Amino acid sequence: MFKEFAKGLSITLKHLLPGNCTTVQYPKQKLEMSPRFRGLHRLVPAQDREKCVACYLCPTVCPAKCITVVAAENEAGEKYPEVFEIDMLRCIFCGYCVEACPMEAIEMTDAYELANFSRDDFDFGKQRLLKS
Amino acid sequence: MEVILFYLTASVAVISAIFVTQCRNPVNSALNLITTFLCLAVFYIMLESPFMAAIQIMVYAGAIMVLIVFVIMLLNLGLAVKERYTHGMAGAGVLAALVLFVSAYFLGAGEATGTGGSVTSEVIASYGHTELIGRAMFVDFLLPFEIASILLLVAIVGAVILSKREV
Amino acid sequence: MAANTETMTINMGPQHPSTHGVLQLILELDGEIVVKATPHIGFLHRGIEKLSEHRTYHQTIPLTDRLDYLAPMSNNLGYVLAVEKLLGITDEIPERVQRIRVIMTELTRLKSHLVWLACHALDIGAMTVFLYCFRERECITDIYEKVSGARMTSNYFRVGGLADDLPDGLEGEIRTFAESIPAHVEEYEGLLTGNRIWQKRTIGVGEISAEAAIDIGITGPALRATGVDWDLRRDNPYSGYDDYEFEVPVRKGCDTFDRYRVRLDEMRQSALIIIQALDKLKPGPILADCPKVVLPPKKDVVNNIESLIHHFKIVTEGFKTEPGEIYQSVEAPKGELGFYLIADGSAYPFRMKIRPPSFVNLQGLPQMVEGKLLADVIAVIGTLDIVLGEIDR
Amino acid sequence: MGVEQPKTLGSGFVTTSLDKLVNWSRASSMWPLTFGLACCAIEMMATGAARFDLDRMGILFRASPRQADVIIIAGTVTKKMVPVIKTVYEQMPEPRYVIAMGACASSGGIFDTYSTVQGVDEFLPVDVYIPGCPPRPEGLLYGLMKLQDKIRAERNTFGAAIGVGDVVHNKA
Amino acid sequence: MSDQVIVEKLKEKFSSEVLNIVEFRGETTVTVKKEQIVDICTFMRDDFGYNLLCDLCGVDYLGKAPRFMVVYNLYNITTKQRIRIKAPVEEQDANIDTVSTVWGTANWHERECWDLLGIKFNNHPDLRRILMPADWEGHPLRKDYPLQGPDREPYKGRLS
Amino acid sequence: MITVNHYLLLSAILFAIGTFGVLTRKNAIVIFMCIEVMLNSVNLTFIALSRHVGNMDGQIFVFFVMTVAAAEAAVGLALMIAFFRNKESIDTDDFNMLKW
Amino acid sequence: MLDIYLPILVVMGIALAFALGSVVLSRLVGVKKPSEVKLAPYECGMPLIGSAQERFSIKFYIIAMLFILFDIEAVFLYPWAVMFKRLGIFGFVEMGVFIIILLVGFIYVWKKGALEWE
Amino acid sequence: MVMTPEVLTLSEAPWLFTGVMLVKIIVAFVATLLIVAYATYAERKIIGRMQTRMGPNMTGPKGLLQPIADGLKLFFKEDIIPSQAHWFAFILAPMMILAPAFISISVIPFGGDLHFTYDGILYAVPMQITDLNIGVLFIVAMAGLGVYGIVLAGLASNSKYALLGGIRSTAQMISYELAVGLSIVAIFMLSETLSLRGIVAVQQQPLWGLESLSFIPNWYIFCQPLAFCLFVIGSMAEINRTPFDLPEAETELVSGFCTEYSAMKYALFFMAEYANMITVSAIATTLFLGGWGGPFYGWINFLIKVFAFMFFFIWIRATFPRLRYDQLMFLGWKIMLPLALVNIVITGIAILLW
Repeated sequence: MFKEFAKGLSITLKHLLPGNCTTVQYPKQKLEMSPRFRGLHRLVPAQDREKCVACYLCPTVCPAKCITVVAAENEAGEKYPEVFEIDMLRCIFCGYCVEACPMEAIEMTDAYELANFSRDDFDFGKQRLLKS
Repeated sequence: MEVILFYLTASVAVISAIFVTQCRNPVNSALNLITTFLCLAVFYIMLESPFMAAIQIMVYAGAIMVLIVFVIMLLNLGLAVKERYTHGMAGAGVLAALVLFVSAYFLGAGEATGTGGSVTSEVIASYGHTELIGRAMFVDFLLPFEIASILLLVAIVGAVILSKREV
Repeated sequence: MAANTETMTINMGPQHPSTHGVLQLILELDGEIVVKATPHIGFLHRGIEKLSEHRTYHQTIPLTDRLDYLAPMSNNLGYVLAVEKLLGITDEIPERVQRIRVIMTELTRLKSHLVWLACHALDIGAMTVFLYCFRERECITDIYEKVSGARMTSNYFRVGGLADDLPDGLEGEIRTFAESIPAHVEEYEGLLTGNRIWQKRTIGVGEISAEAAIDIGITGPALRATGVDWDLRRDNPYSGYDDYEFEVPVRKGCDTFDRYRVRLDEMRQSALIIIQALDKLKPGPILADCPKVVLPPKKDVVNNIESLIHHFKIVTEGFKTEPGEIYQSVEAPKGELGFYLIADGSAYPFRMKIRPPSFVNLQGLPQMVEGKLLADVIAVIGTLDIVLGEIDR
Repeated sequence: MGVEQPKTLGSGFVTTSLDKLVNWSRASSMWPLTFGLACCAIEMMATGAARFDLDRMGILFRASPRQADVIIIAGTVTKKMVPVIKTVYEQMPEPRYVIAMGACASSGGIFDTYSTVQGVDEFLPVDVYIPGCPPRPEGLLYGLMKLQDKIRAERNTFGAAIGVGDVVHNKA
Repeated sequence: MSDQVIVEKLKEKFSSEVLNIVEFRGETTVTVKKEQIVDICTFMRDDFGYNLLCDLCGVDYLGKAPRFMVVYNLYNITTKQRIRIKAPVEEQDANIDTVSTVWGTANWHERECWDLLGIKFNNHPDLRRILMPADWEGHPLRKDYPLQGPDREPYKGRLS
Repeated sequence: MITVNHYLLLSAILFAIGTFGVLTRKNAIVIFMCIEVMLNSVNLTFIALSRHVGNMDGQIFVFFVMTVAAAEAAVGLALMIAFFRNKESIDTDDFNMLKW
Repeated sequence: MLDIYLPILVVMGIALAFALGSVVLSRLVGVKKPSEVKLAPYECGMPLIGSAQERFSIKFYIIAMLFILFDIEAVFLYPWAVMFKRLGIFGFVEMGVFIIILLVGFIYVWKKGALEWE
Repeated sequence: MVMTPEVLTLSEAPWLFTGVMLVKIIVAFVATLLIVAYATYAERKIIGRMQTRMGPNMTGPKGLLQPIADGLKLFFKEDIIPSQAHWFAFILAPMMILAPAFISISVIPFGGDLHFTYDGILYAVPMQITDLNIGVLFIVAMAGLGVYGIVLAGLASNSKYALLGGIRSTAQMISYELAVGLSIVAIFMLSETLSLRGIVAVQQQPLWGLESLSFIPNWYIFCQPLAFCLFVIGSMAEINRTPFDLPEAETELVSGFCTEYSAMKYALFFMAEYANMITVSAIATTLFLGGWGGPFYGWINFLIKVFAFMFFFIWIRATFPRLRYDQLMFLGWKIMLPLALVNIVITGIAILLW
């Protein structure tokens, strides 16, 4: 009985020794995200505008139905999203939109510091998504 | 100094004792009773009997009162127990008090921590109160001491039988 | 009358540190002894079954992640296998896919068991084990993240394959991790198994006989701890499990301690399976050759108009199945996880009934705790390894 | 209309320093309630575990709402759960803060169903929303730091404590 | 014993009860009348060793008659075999006998079925709502129950 | 100067209070506590007088009084619980089993 | 006498003053926004089932009772222990008898199952 | 010339006596408070390290201001007194639990005599607030009073968790009080005094009175190992530390008897736990480890020993699971109590035969 107690105690004591600490001190140190990490969305810009052609595949495939796209046509007759908005609060970061996009116009960055104070702060419109 | 302490403690003791008898809520009564016990412990210290003071706290405040509070919790008497009072026998109480007062009065004043007898303040200081108690208990009062154990045994048996479920 | 005056009804949960979420237990106590325990569930009922009827087969995969959120990939696997069975493409799944699925589900089993051990130990008061377990769990979440992009809700398996291949170099990492598992399990055992207090707290606690367990429908490690040698991976193999050699740990103590040891043994076995699967892992396609079901490769979509149309069709309409009904179950970390799917020929499941192991296992709780002490309730909840996400769905 | 100036202790040096002291203590010792609802609870536990270690920020989980400062709604809030959350929140002493962790708590997330509440802000005053499903532990840490910012930006906290006026919430 | 043999024997014993036998993807489904469901289940358990009731659930085929179907997924731990039994239940006064006497596990499954689909289980020891609050109105898993509940519109994006 | 009379008077007062309580209260537990007050007042007398005459006998007596009080508490309260279980009351008026 | 006990009195005073002071001051400076729910007893967020003033098992009482009786024994032991070397074998036998008699009670209680919880 | 130091008395030098007394009390009190505050910090740090994490390090340098922030925050929190609570007992309870812990400190000797000259007279002042010749009994009595804090907390809160926690805790504390009280009897048989200072003095003699063994101090841990084990286990239970922390067992009873306590009153419970830990460590040091004796200067030895004890308690907490209630009672009544009695008998026989 005492042997087992001693064994337990020695395990904890062993971890007390320096060098066993696994903490990542978050604001100072940050973990490296995997390239596949599904963080905040980003609309991929092309030369002068977004790559997106407003094909509606992403809002269709989105299981949370959090993407709103309103298509329009520009002078050159190209379709583009007049409105492209993601409700970040509702988004479940499943990555289906990226998978579905035939143009590779939407991708997911490794940004995860998204917390904010009010619902209005999660107004991720086209401009914000292009910048992120 | 001692006088102030005496009167202060005495008044606290008396007031809390009155509360013990008068509180509607047994919890309050119990709390007041603990205060009374603590005051008495102070008196014992003033009477150069620190060992008695210690066991007063240990036994009365630390054990008996815990049991009482337990019973209060156990029987769920914590809050607002409706209770009738009788005052019919209050007269007897007053009478008893009077008798005691009178007898106390006729006893005649004298040094509380006396110089007479074999156990003087100096003896206590040099020999130690605990040791004195020990000697008296285990030499002079041997039989009562052993009988006390039988009393406790009986109490254990009695209490277990009484509180067992079958009763 | 005098009999019931000495019981006290207390309410454990939904906000209680050891009900593993939002389980509510109403306990009738006589002193410290539990006279009656009534579980109340449903505080996390999110309507996944109903919601899945309004989502395509493809869109339902993320929902399954959130069933047993400790073991998302096991749920994915169960669901994906169910849909594949419904589609009749079970035999067309490439070997590499099957191997990766096995690796990931076994990692998931480890992940789930680690959280179980962490919480179970914490409930009984050994808080250090909690942190050690989470330390190892972080390794698995890292692997998850590298594979699927998320730490928990992986959403990695697809009907007919996988979302993506394993990234380069991950095989080595998984192997290193799997090889380190026995040493870690030793460490937990060092803190718990031999410890007299732990033994006192678990041996003979929450006993349930094999007959009663089967009657209640308890499955998984909890059933195996009663001496019933039954593991779906071996007995009704799926996803190529018959390819691996592993033992099914069985113990006969029927109590919390044996459930604990069965799970620890399972962790060791899982590590073995992972290593075997890694050994057998060969390059190959990661999607079945079923153009009606799986999305075409991304580079074809951009270059090939046929693929693009195909892509559009699958994404917008989803794939359709034959009408019919199937029941597919997998050995999830907690027991038999079953998906009963009824298809009506559309792209949406007509009815998806999930058979969550915890839901059934939880039914055994009153039997296990009545007549025992209050503290045993905690131990038993811990040992049942319930997850409210799948109980309430 | 005429907005009435809130009653405060003023903004002298002493009151400001006292405010700062109180805010500092509140921000440095936020004790959340042990209250997990669903998936996010596991990430919350992971945040408390060794790698991210909430204890570094002075955060201890408390089981009783009486001793908690922050309630982290980690997971899906169902209609059956609403009264419970309301009660538990009500039983926390002032000042108390609410963090909606994850998509479900913030907005209902993917569960747009009959039994789910579409965001805990329908009945609780949420201070910080953390999107994600579930958010990474760092995301939660970031959210907690946001809350610290918010607490630090409060004014008249000392005044409110001694009964003069209410806490003024400045934008962090 | 193969599934065919079992089904034949079942047919033999309860010839008037068995309505339909379907095999799909290697799984056998037997549809029986609901009246003798307890006897059939006991028979399945005792004579064929289907000692584990994996799952019990209700299905709502809205628009068909009978509207509901109660499904029993059985498993034999010894022979590792599965079989499925279904029993139709009409919409009017939807009820069926409980099998919680046959398998204890049916208790909660049946409660859930009652809760979500409104199928009553006669002689059930404790038929209360299990997942939904006790005062909930309606049975959410019925096809005519809106996904978002009767009092709310579905979420259609931020802008709407 | 505190004399032995002070102590004796005090203990008389406490005793009287205790007696009063015993006689007027109906709640058995309170009565029990009042009895404890009385016992303690007697203890005080014992110790004061023992010191007054310079002899340990009184103190030993107190020791035994405490022992008896403990035994009494154990048995008395057990009785009370036993009674309470039958009658759901600890009112002394309900202690009528011995009435003749 | 005062030499020795005065400091204790002072410590007692300081300790109580500290405890009381911090509680009272904290009560004064704390925000006060009571509500009916807030002041209701905590019950994991659920409405109360029964009263919190329910009774509990008699076993706790038996423990307390045994404590008293053994506490008395301990009280007898202290002066005896201090005097032990001076009392010699006589004292040992004396206390031996005492303890044995009490042990009989203890064994009785043990055998009666008053110390069992199940 | 060596002067024999005078003993400072109240009657001869009242002001000096009072001054010295106040200084001693204040030093001891402040030191205790500081240790209490930083014991919480140390516990979080040490347990953190044992669990491969950091522990507080963001509040102030290295997190050193953490206890102060916690205290201040609790101070400014809303204080809830449940409406159905017995308000007087509810407020009294945290005080009743904290005060005895602090009061017990007053009889513990921290070091040897301190000599100083005042007005041409050399005085010797013991480094102890006061030395009672019933010191140990005083501490036992105070421990007995400490039980009320918990009883009242459980009784007054009007919450089932608190009631159950309070009851459990009380039963636990009194059971172990007994075991502890009996385990130390053997010490008195050897020391023949109840004064803590006297006990330390006895322990400064060489081991078993043998001059040849004078390099080993005559600490009672060597001749009373069983009593020491019983004392340490018993006192761990008495102060509700893991593995005996059932009354506060979060995973069972939410927070046990302090479930309903918020703000400063809760802080007092929190402090009391650590104050009790200090008291118990100090008593164990005095009774079994030779008090202030050792290689360094008096009170430094004392503090080292106390901290070693506290580290041990923390270490245990990081390692062991919690006992169940019946097992706890079993251990207390059926193992520790008989063992303590056996120990007394063995000690008696040994003394008689020596």
